[in-house]
Amino acid sequence: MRVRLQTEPFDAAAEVAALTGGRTDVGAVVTFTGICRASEGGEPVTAMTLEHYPGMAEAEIARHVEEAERRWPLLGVRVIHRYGRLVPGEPIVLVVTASAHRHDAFAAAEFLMDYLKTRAPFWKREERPDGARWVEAKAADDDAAARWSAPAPPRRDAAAE
Amino acid sequence: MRVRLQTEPFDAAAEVAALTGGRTDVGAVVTFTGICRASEGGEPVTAMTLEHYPGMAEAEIARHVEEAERRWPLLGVRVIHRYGRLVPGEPIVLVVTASAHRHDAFAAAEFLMDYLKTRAPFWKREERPDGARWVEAKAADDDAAARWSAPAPPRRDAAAE
Amino acid sequence: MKILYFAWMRERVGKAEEDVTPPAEVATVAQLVEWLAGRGEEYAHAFANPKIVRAAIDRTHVKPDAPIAGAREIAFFPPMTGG
Amino acid sequence: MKILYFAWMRERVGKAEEDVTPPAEVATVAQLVEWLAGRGEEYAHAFANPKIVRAAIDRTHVKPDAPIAGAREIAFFPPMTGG
Repeated sequence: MRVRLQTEPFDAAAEVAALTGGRTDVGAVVTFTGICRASEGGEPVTAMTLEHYPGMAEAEIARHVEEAERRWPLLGVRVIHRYGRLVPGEPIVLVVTASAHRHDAFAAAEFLMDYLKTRAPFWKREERPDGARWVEAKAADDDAAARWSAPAPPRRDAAAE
Repeated sequence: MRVRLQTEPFDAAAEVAALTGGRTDVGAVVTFTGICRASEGGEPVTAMTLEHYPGMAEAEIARHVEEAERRWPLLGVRVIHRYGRLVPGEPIVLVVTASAHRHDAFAAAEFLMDYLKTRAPFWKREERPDGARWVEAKAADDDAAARWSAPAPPRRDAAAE
Repeated sequence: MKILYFAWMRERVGKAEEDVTPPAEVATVAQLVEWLAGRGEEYAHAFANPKIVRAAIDRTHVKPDAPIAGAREIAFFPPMTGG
Repeated sequence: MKILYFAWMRERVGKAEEDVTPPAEVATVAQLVEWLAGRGEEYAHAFANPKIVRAAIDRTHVKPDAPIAGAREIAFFPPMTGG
């Protein structure tokens, strides 16, 4: 399964091995791991609960994986997003992209993360010493996602890599 | 050691764990793995030998790690580059960057890879069915490295992440 | 049709889902929001700022002018904060 | 001073390193390249295209006009292909 939503932790190394094991066409693997932090905007965070829209979240992420595959010549993709309660230090999200050349793997991983931040139906509720509150969406994340809205960038010539 | 040159394989998961274990300030970890491919420019490659300049390679990479730390607020960096003979499917290079926010980790990892490709004193010799030959430097790699030569980009406001 | 609420909209409405049968003149998402907002104080609170309410019909993001005819499941939620 | 050669420059010169004592008028990297290229066919071959030869003095990249005075170790190599 290329897209997985789960409460349990993930094993990034196992996902990379599953994408690259036994093949010799992959030249670049980019792995992004998002981790729960103990502070946000200078204020302490003691835990975080991730709510999601079951069914839609999987479908929405899968659509973005397909879009990434249309934009860049990828040889493998994995997206794992956890939900439920997480404490600081715990991993939240994993994106792995594999391609022949590094620029495609980097771009696809950034694209997927920018979209996960703004379009995947997840909502974070932070527990702070003075109570819990829902995290507000950030304009910077919308801006980051918007940069991909232009027509797909020209593919780099693979032979020139 | 943040920069290591070695003949033996590396363990990306162990490097990530060393950077993130026991801390709760890291929100984003980007890992890049470069892998030896079985073909280049449409022609088969049966193996590759990486020659390097001992002493200078370590120093040159360490300087670029320091430059990355000046440009982005990083919480950890690892660069491991292998040398010697490698066959297709074997990992060549590992870059790990850790930061509070994803854009900094992505940018620093791309910066380090672009510089490794063009400024670190390594030379690849490919073995092909019709003989061995030294890999020629690619203009696309010089172009990729050149985009970092402008003054350091403005840091994104961490609170806006 | 089935209506789902997520995050603080779920908390404000006081339920995660419900079945509703809006009158025939409720044709778009925006009209459904207006109709739901009139169903009581908890709904008025949840839909107090329609501009930041996001909607999905049958698990696909839609805009306020999307028609709701034929929809089986309509979800309302705040801007997303995943990743 | 010690001269190092890497990759195909090492192969063409036929050695990885050597100690040389250029005459006093050889003051820059470019002048050293010219002097080395005159030492024999293998050197002429290695330095046939000075434009693509890269140099480092004491393990730091330098340009052709860099002075060599005081250098302990000067390395010559083709454009790098790491990563």
